[in-house]
Amino acid sequence: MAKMTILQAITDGLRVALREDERVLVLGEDVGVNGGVFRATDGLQGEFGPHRVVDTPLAEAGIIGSSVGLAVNGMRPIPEIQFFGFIYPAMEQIVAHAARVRMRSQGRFSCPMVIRAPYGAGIRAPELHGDSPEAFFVHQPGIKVVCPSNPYDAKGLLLAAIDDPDPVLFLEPLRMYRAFREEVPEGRYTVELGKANVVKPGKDVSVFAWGTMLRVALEAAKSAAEKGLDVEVVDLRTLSPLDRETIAASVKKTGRAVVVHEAPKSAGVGAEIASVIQDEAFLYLEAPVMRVAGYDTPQPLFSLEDIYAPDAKRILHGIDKAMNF
Amino acid sequence: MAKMTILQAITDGLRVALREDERVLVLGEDVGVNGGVFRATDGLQGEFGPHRVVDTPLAEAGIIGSSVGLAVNGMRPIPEIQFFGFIYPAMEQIVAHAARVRMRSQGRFSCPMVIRAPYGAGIRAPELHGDSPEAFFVHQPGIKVVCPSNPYDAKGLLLAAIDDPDPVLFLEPLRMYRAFREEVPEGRYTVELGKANVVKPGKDVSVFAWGTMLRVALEAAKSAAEKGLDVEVVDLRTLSPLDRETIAASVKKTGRAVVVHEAPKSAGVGAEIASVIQDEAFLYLEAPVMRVAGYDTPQPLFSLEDIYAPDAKRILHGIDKAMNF
Amino acid sequence: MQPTEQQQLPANNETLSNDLLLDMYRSMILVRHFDRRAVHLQRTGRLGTYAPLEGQEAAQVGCGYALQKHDWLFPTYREHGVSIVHGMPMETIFLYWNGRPEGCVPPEGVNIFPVSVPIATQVPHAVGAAWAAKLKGENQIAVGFLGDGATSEGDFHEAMNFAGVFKLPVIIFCQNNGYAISVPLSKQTAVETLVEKAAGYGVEGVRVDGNDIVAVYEAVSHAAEKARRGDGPTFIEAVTYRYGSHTTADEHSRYREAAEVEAWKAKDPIDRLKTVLIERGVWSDEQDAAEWERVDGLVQSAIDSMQATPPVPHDRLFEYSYAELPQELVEQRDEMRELYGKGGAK
Amino acid sequence: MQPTEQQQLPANNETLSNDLLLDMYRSMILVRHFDRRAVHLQRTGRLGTYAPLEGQEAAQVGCGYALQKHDWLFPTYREHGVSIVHGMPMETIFLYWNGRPEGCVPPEGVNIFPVSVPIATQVPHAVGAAWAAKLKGENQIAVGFLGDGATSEGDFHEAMNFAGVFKLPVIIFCQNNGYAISVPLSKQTAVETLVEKAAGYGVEGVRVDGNDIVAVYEAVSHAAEKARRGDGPTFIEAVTYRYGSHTTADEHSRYREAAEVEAWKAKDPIDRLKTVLIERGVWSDEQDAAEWERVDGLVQSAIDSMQATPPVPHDRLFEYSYAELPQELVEQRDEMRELYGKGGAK
Ligand SMILES: Cc1ncc(C[n+]2csc(CCOP(=O)(O)OP(=O)(O)O)c2C)c(N)n1
Ligand SMILES: Cc1ncc(C[n+]2csc(CCOP(=O)(O)OP(=O)(O)O)c2C)c(N)n1
Ligand SMILES: [Mg+2]
Ligand SMILES: [Mg+2]
Repeated sequence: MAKMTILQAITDGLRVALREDERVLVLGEDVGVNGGVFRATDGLQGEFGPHRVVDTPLAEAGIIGSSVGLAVNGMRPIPEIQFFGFIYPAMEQIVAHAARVRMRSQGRFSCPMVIRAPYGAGIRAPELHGDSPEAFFVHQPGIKVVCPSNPYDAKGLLLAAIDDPDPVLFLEPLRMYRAFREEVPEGRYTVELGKANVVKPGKDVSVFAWGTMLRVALEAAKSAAEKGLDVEVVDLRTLSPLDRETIAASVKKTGRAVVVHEAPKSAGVGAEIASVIQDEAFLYLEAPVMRVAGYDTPQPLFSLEDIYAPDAKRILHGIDKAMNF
Repeated sequence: MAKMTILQAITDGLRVALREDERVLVLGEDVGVNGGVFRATDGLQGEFGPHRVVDTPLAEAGIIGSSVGLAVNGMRPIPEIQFFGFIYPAMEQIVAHAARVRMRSQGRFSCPMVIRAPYGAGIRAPELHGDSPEAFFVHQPGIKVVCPSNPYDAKGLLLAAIDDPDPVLFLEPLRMYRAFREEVPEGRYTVELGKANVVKPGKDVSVFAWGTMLRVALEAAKSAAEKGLDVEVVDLRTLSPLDRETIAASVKKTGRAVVVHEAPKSAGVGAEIASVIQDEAFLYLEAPVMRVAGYDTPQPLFSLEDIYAPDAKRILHGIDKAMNF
Repeated sequence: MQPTEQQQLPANNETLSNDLLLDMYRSMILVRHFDRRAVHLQRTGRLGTYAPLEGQEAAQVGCGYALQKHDWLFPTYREHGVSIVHGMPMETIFLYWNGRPEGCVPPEGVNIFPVSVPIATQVPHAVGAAWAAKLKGENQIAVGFLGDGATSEGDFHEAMNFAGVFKLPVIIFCQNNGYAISVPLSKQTAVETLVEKAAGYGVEGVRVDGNDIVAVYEAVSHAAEKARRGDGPTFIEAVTYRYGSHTTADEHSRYREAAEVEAWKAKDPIDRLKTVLIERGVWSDEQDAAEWERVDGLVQSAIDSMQATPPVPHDRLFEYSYAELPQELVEQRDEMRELYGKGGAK
Repeated sequence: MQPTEQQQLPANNETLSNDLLLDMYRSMILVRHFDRRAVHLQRTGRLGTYAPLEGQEAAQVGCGYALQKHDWLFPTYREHGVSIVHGMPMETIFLYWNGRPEGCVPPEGVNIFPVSVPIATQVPHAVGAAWAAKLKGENQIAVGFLGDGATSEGDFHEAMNFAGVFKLPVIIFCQNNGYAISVPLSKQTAVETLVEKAAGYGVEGVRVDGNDIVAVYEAVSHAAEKARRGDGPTFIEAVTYRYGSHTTADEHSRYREAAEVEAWKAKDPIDRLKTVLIERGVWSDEQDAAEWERVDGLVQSAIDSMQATPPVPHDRLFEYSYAELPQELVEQRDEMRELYGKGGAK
């Protein structure tokens, strides 16, 4: 088995899909000749041709809007949004259309597409290259939201998303793109959407995270262990629909929970997870669910990005607050 | 004092602002000659002229984007989005610009504007005329979100929003536009942003609502009273920033809470309020915070809208669940 | 907006067969009658807010006749005319305006996308569907409909640009009825004609008298043939007028003069074709009266079907939100059932 | 994209004074040197990702000189040249590319809006600022900058349309450098020139050789005068080229040939003006060498200032998110202070 980064695993997943299914096409800004600004589509245009890996004009509503038409007329488009913060101009096409095609047409039409977007901050990129507006899409019914934290899941979840008959937003944690390698099987395999993964079992407190924050949470768990705390770390992997069963089981075991994300705290996905926890495990809770998140300010320029994003210290602080409530 | 509907109170508030401050201008689709599709701007173009009450082309990003430029260069634009569900094409201009002008320029520039939008469902309108995506804007730092439930607040909050040095999204509960009349003072007065209002004190359970749902919550409270339950009903009025103090005080008193909104439940504003409650009043909570909200499906066509939106029965059911937990 | 000279040119009706003209004429009558009945149903509380099209029959019916069965339509809320011609049952359209989810579902084999309410958003869909047809090598085209006001939206621009760049088999069909609700064209754009906008995208633009069904039919036929040949997109501006209000919730006298409406009625598309048919000796006033009777029967039976449709089952809210309902939604549905029952039965 | 014939026309330099030409020449050298130093700083780890403009100096400096002090600029990430000319201190720009919030703040009295990263979104702002100027009766204009790729975005379209409809004192200034990152103009639009897009909005369009500073200066001057007269907007396409990569994070050899870059370098805007100045007898190689020395000192001292700036205080994250910090944010700030201290000090 080859060792791959998350980025390579994604390229590999796209290659498998393009090979296996003629209906699949990859489209977006700079995805062709250039292979994407992160090289996620590197080599694919060479292998599959410019009709299946397509450089589009610079127009996100056009990219998503035409993908809706492509999907409805039988294709399986995989549009790329160059950075998650550039998805805003495509909001209407996503929330008013892609997510509603099935319901609006009572199942007569459907809109299978996977919108890929590099996600999160932490690479000293310019403004708006580090936004994390996943909550918008978790709030919108009709579209699923997925975010891998490792190479194996990246490929497996991507292929599952491409198989899914409904639109999926696939968030790629850009700070982790090349951070580490892991064994990734060749060819096709899938990781089921909607299933969280208990990455590190523990009994004292549950930490819920995804994407880049998962690694940071593991770091915090390690420091906590030095203080004698046994932290359970859960990789949510799918943000919509949430795996409420796994979340509840974890908190029922530990009685305490911390949710971590890069987006601003208020009305973020952390609020939903905290609410799910009290819905499902109220009587087990020994402390309020702590939310360790970006502050309620716009994502700052990069000189402040390390202060903005949760780090192990802040997560540990959250764990302490949960433990010492 | 004149008795006015919410709609009349809004028109009156706009008139006061246009009279008092030369920098104020109202712009949007059909706001001029036609006086708005709900007549919220009726008569204003006649009184203040076509340069201050302006019919724009049909382009929401253009309306909000040019309002950003107007505001930055010294005006006080009040753009109208014809229905809240048509705000999606303006998302980028709102979340990537209007909300960030002050922070991005470190206070050198600011973006005082009030974006008005008729909000909520319940009037048998076509699709997308009943969406409630307020959670998107509550999640976005840098913009405030306000929603009155009665004529007095409608005018007072609107004038406070126009005075505010930052952008404010002003949501007008369209089902309530003409539902009832109340005394509304003449001329200028304001209702402070960021302050909730305990509309009906009670001791058994707190119900939090805003806009149209406030009246429905009061109805539910009345039915609950028949069963001997003393429900406290809190009108949040401002959704961002939330009045955490009033929310916490209420739940500390009652020990139980129900949050009501028309938007889908998952990752809605209800999740944030539930999270705030457990942050601030964990030890007082006798039951999980119940969220009575739209279902996690897209807002349906109107034959299903009554089933979709919370009604008194569903709120009562939520109250019962909170009481009998 | 006054009718222009151009629109007073006689239809170049020599080229089309009597049969086709008669068919189109009958369809225009059907569509007009459908529309009037719909307005009336709304006024009498039996239909929700409705968007009338009276005055625009030639633009829509002429367009519909120039297409093939398997072509795609991406309509707005006002495309009842072309939708009926393309195979949408009238009762389905009535159901739509009664807020019924069935109202968006065309019969199997009829490629009509559900009405797009957000302005101009359907134009990129048409472009995407045409792109798919091209990739699949199917001899199929897509038509994206929009109004004059819609040309101001970014989605129109992005779609036109994609159509040009990828040279797609798509027709972007704009009914310029002079108003976006209350806003006249002169406030919508600084150009006189919308067709001027096409050149900036490398897309061929054609402007026709939208009240001349023959002109519309020919323009769309040419554009469709061109698209099928692989020669790319066409933007068509059909200049027309709606006699009524924007929707039944609108009051057009607030923003336009009765005289303007009357001037347009003098160019009525149905009257114009009727005159031609009578001149050709293939139609008479008696036949005309009989035809109005006939379409009344058709429309009435669609209304009857609509009215006979039992209330919508509550489960319909959940059934199609995802291919497979997530657990959370199953629970929400079950709670809904518990509170409100199944609904739907009569 | 090869340089076109049009770009080989000699500058119509007769009309401009030697002083102005010399000033503009010195500014171009300053801007080029600034740009090269910025790229070098990035390569050596002393600056974040940077967007170079080398090759586009004439377009930017020529534009800047044609404006008045109180006019508004709405720049993209690549407008260092025109920003410097309009009064933005170089150290501020350096700070911006080091991710410092001060980097967006022009000195009091300098109307330069913070860099807009989302493509084309600044064009409606320029339109709005021009609208405000018109309403206030100020003799001020606004310039919205964008690239060739940006013309595909809906915001460009909506802004152009507003500019035309409201006849605003705005210049929409497009530097067509042939690429949007890796995507060449031929894949961006089906038309050959961007100026063709203006007509569809009733906006005057002007295309100039963007490497001819005199042509740019004159085009912008005319457009500015026209705007001040109340005669409305102008779209200017300045055809130019960037010699380097899109940003320091990009590698342009992946998508274009070295020969293409060389062909453009033969049309270098600085070389061209230098030749003219030497022909006019107002400049010499010695003066030139001295000038490069001089600007090196200026740029170096900006770099020194940038490097001497103490780290950003953590509170800066909160200070300006609202005019008045909501209670929740006060608490978040306090927790941040508790965990991470004040930051900022050296
Ligand atoms: C994005 C969006 N903004 C606003 C509206 C409200 N609206 C519905 S129809 C309409 C006018 C459309 O005018 P036009 O495109 O000329 O089409 P017509 O109605 O004349 O057929 C408006 C503003 C909407 N449906 N979608
Ligand atoms: C909305 C949005 N989408 C994508 C990007 C990523 N991006 C940054 S620059 C760029 C290309 C811009 O090309 P052009 O408009 O020609 O300007 P140039 O960079 O050549 O000056 C892209 C795609 C962005 N910043 N904003
Ligand atoms: Mg119209
Ligand atoms: Mg470019």
